[in-house]
Amino acid sequence: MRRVLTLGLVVGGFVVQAVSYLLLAAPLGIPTSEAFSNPRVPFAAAFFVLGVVMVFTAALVYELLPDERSR
Amino acid sequence: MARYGMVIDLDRCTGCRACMEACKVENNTPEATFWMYVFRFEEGQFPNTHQWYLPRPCMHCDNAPCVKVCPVGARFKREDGLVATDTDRCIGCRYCEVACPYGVNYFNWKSPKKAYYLDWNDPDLQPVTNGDSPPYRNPDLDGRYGPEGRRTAGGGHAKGVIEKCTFCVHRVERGLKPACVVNCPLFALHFGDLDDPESEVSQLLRRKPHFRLLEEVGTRPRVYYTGGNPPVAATRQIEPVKGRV
Amino acid sequence: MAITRRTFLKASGAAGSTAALASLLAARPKTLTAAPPAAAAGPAEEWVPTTCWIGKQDCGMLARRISGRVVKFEGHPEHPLNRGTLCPKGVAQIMAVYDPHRVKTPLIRTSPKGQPGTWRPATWDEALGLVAEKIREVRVRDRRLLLWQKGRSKAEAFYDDAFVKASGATKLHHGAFCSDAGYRACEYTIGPHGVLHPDFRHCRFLLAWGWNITNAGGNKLCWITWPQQLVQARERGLKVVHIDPRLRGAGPFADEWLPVRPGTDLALAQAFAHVLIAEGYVDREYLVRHTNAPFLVGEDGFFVRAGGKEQVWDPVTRRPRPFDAPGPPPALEGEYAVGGTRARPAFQVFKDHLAGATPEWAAEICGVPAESIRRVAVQLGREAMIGSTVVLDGMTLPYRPVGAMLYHVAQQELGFQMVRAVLHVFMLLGAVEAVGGPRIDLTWKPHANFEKLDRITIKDPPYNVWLQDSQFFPINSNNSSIVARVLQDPAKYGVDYVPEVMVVHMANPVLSFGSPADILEGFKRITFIAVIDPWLSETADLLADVVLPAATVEKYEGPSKASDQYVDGVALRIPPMAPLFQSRGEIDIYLDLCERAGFLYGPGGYLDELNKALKLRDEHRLPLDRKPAVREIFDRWARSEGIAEGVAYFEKKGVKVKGPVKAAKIYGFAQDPPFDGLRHRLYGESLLRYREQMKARGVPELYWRDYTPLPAWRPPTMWSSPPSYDLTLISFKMIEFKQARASQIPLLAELAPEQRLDINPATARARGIGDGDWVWVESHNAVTGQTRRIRVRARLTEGIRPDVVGMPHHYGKRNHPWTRGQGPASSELFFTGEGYVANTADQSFLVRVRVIRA
Amino acid sequence: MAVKPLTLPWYGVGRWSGGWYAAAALALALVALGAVAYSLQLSQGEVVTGLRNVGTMRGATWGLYVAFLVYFVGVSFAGISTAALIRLLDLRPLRAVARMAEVLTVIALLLGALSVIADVGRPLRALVYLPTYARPMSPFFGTFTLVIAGYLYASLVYLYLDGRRDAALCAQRTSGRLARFYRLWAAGFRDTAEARRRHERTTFWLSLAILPLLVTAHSTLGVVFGLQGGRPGWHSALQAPGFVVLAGISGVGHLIVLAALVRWLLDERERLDLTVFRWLGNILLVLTLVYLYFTVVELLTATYAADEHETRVTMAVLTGPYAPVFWVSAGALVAAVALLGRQFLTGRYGVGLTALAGVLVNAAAVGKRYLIVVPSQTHGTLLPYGDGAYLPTWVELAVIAGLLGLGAFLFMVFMKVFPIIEVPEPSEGGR
Repeated sequence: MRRVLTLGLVVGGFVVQAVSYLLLAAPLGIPTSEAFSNPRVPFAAAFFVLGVVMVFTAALVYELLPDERSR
Repeated sequence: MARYGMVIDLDRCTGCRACMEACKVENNTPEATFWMYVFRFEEGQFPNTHQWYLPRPCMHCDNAPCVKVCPVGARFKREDGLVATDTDRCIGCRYCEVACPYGVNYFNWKSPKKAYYLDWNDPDLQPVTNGDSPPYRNPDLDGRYGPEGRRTAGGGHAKGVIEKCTFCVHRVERGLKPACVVNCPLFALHFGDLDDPESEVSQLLRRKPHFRLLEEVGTRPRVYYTGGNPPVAATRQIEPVKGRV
Repeated sequence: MAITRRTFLKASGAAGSTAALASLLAARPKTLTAAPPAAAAGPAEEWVPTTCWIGKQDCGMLARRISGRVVKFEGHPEHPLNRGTLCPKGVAQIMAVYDPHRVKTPLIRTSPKGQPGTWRPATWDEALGLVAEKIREVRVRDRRLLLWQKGRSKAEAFYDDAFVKASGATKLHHGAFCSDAGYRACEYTIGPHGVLHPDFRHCRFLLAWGWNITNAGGNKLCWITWPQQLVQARERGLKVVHIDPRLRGAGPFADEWLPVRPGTDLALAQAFAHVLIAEGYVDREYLVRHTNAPFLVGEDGFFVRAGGKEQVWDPVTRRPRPFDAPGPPPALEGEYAVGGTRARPAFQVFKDHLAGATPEWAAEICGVPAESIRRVAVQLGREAMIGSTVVLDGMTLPYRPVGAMLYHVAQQELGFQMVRAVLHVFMLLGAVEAVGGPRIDLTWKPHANFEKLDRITIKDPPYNVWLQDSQFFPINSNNSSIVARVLQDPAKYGVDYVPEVMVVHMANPVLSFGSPADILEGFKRITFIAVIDPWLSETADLLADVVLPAATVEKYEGPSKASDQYVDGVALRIPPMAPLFQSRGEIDIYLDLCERAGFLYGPGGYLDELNKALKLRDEHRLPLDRKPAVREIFDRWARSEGIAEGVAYFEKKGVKVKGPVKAAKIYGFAQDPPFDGLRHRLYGESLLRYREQMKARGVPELYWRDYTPLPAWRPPTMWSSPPSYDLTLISFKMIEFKQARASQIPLLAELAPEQRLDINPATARARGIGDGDWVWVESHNAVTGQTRRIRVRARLTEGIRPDVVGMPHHYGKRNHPWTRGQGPASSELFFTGEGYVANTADQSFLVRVRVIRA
Repeated sequence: MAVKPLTLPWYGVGRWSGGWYAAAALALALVALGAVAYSLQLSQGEVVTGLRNVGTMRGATWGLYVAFLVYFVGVSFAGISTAALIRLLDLRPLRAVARMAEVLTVIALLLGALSVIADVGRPLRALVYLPTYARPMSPFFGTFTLVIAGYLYASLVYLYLDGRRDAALCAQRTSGRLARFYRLWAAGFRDTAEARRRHERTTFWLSLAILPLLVTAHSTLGVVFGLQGGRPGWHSALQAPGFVVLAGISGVGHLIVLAALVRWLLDERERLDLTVFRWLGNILLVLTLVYLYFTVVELLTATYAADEHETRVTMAVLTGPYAPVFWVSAGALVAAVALLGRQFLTGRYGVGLTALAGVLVNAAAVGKRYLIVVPSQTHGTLLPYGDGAYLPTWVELAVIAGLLGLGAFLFMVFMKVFPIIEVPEPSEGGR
């Protein structure tokens, strides 16, 4: 359970980063297009940061979450 | 759709700097701010001296470094070729300024009230100006322009944001040419649709050899110069303006 | 050959004008796609036509008004002088209009004169009453005691003509920097009132002789018009030779630069003439028919006359005959025995006079290589295409596509004779007033001075305050610099009175004339001075008893000529808004002043004089018993000019374009007979007469030595300053400013923030001076030994002769926050009077200086 | 309520001496000064700084603030890198400095973020718009997301996990409010072998994850300058690696100084013995040598066949107005190398000399940051505007002083509420 959650956070974190970067923020499309001056979705950058945060939160989860067996 | 550009005929430029003044009055720019600037240059040694003049608006580059580096998308490229500054968006980090090889960006160092040359709060003036500063305030600058309706004409000149030549977006969207172009006493400045082969600018570029400033940097400017050559290392500036605030 | 040349010319001319037209249209929107009206929202906007106020030539403007307030001035697209554009000053004047440092109410002095004043605000009623009382009083006693001076020439009819005539005031010369010597030389030699400018539509080779192309005006018109015509001419292939110690004036427009030593232009001109004669570039037909070149000159230097008629030599009969008697072309050269004496045609005298004036000789004097001088002279001769003609408006006219722009360079000690020498160059080519040749006025209009200056009878003292017909300066330009010296010591000049009341109108003599120290000293003697000015000028601050605040652009004024010499028009200044503060338009002020002083109504009154000055016809004449509103006066004038809508026309359109000017009006050669039959004075006999009379009265040589029938080179007096004063200071204008008044417009002041000394890097290095260093510039008066010094920053430039330093005008104002720290006026270093002006009693802007690190 | 005084191994936690108060007062005074200066800047606008526009104003629009932003972020290198090295290479002797290094990282990043705020013209907008609209195209994107946010968070996590055991220990020995704080931190940590193993595993992977982040983070900052083709002196591929190395130098240098201070303040010769300084000293030596090598290569390229604009900037730095800063910085680096090199060769190490080297390299780091940021603006214009000039005003100096004061204060406070040195495991016989 703990390992699953940890792994999930790591993977999820990277997914969030990738998604927020590539789909929400990155300048895909012609330079003059809206996408170039604005992220497609506001707070794309915040999502990216969230992704980074998730990855490292995995460490917390891994260490802090009590083990089922120790229950 | 039209994609605008400027062609400057150096064979006609007398370096009178009327374009600078037309820009300053039209755009109400603060002290020591020159969205349009005219260099006065000197080369060679007496008596083989060469003196010439070079107007420097924003180049509205197609590959604009300032647009690339802007962290919040306040500086952006419009479909019609203009490089615009959303003064409601700008956070004043001045990254665009250090990225621009042409030195066209001007930061609002002071609050506008303090940046207009004279104290316009004179009581005898109030009845006439009803508090406007400067008295020649141009209301068009406060408008929103472009399909996104962003505040890109530089109205208000709020403290702490960056600004530069807008190609007079508020005029262009009304079908007028930029203030500097319309005023040039020698008709050295030309403005129009570079994509339209019939436009005056395109014809001019076909007729005369031309260059763009710092092409080697790869910025792909939309401002072309005909007549004369680009400045070189040995080119000295003479008669600079009052720079500091 | 002539045929092909002619046809080509017509073609090119046409091509040129269309190109020009295209480039003018270029300023109007064409290729722009307008946005949906939605974008074009905003407060109420109106465009009001008016006329520029800041500069010399009154360009047409459109004032953009947002909810009643002017926010921008743009050029008037239809106005011939500026075609939709404005110079930096024109654009920036918007800030002058709202300047909170304008004089807001009439002021009355409460402190002693001669130093900056303290003031108390007064009502118009009190101030006008005070001034009117003074005027009324002196007019009764002695009208000579009333002086009047105006700066920029606006609405002459109302001021220079009507007010001066009605008040009987003595009018002092207007312009601080005007080229009097040149005007007199041209009036005397050719006839029209002006100096020299090119016929840009046809000129192909131009001597820009001290012409500040990129910064200043030129003859008659001003900056925008001349450069516009120059650039169009260059696009048709015009070549420019820039004759000037400083390159900056022509900048990139100089195809060749002759950096002549200041004050030696006369010698250069003589060398040109020498080469032209030697190379045979002489238009004999013109000389014979239209000049006094064939007149026989006796050994005494005077014309040989019979029955009061000048004689010429008939080569067939081998006898002298009256110049106007029919017969074969008279001789231009040779020496003939006439009635006991030996006589030579004036042209032969001229040739002999120039025998020694070789390029090598001039090169020594002018500091320009002899080969350059010869090359330019030969080019000039070749380009003149002597003998060619062109057809304009169906008239076949001489075609001489060589011209000169020569104006303020006349302000040197030898100015009068120097301009005559240049005229001689073009007379040799038969180019004066020919198509493409040098022009003097915009149209062919001989000035009364052509005769007057030839018939002066020098009187005995007492003289008037500007020494009219005096033994000192018989040919006189009534310049304040000289008047000021007379006022300081009337007895010395045989003047037996000192004026008591003076009205100074939009002039600032204390700052803008050469040698302000003299002006201040002199004008201090005038007991009461009223100044009409929108700002507290230095003159007002130091000398005025009363200051009357004038409006700037926000007033009716005019009518102002709107001709660029090819397209004619007339314009009015229409107030784009009400006068700010308590200021008033000058015409209003004069109407009230005249009324209170008692010379507004009735015959000979101001209104009567206005009728004459404005040439108001019959029912449009102003009634002499009622004070009209200013707008009504202009309405009557407009209708009298045949404009049915009256002044409303100008309030709607701003300018009335009358259309192209006929060649017949322009060229002296196009007259019938050519030049109205008058003969140009190659040989100035009357000058010799004055010389003899002056000698006879025992005045010192310094006064009469330059009254020679032909220009004679001599080293300028300034050269006798000690060798330690090893540099010559010249002054120049900058495009940013016009009158010093412009230097207080912040928008302009920031473009050229402070006074500077242009100096060649080599010269600077030798003195251990770096770019931007502070230096002392000290001038020396070669006659009195007096020295003057000011402290400025050095600016290094390769565009100036190493033995010359240059300094712009315009600076030196003290009464505005934006002029503090700008530095002193260059005029402070110049001297006026004997040794610095010769024939014409005007002023010169050349002096010997030394430059040392501060 | 008073905390009952603790004895070793608690490293002066809770011992509030007069000297501490004096130092804290001084630090806070600096913070106050900075606050005053900054409020002035907010009300008057940045006209009160020495910054001006590049071009007709002939100024530098980035100055001291940006220089110190770069410097602070550089310093943050220390913590994570040491911690990571300790884990990955199992450098037991360095465990003593691990915590202070982590704290240093967190504080430095905080100051870095604050100096960005100090620089921008619209700080509030920046706080809202950066998360809202930040664009990956801008090199700043990395600075904000990776450096300021990710890096900071990672360090906090690391600091937190590494401190749990000590927190638990403290919780047992204290009562009152602090005890609650310790318990919160400890989060039910029970010192079992299982818990230890788990912690070891976590931190190992954490370190592994952090190292690449470390490199990218410092590179992005270098890229902020390195990508600008229009700025001679900036446009160079060497910027990124150069930044990483210089970051290491300032970080490690700073860590050495801190360690020496702590050793002196707590008179802790046992845990902070010479081995610690030998290790750190040698690391610093290597980094500094690498950086000197970079500098030489850089100068060579800039002077050998560079275009006139490169040369203009380089000359301004070598012989022009910036020469003093450059030569002092370069001298400091060389001196540091000399000190450390001598120790390395002779094998005789001294805390004082190593600390001196740390001070020297930090001085040099500040100087170098200044030289990276400013000259390319004042002397690197491609159009002939003429040479510019920039001198910081008292406002900028005060703001920076305030930030330094804040950093010092935070560190001092931390020292008083938590063991600045990891409490030794019983096996190591911490009595």
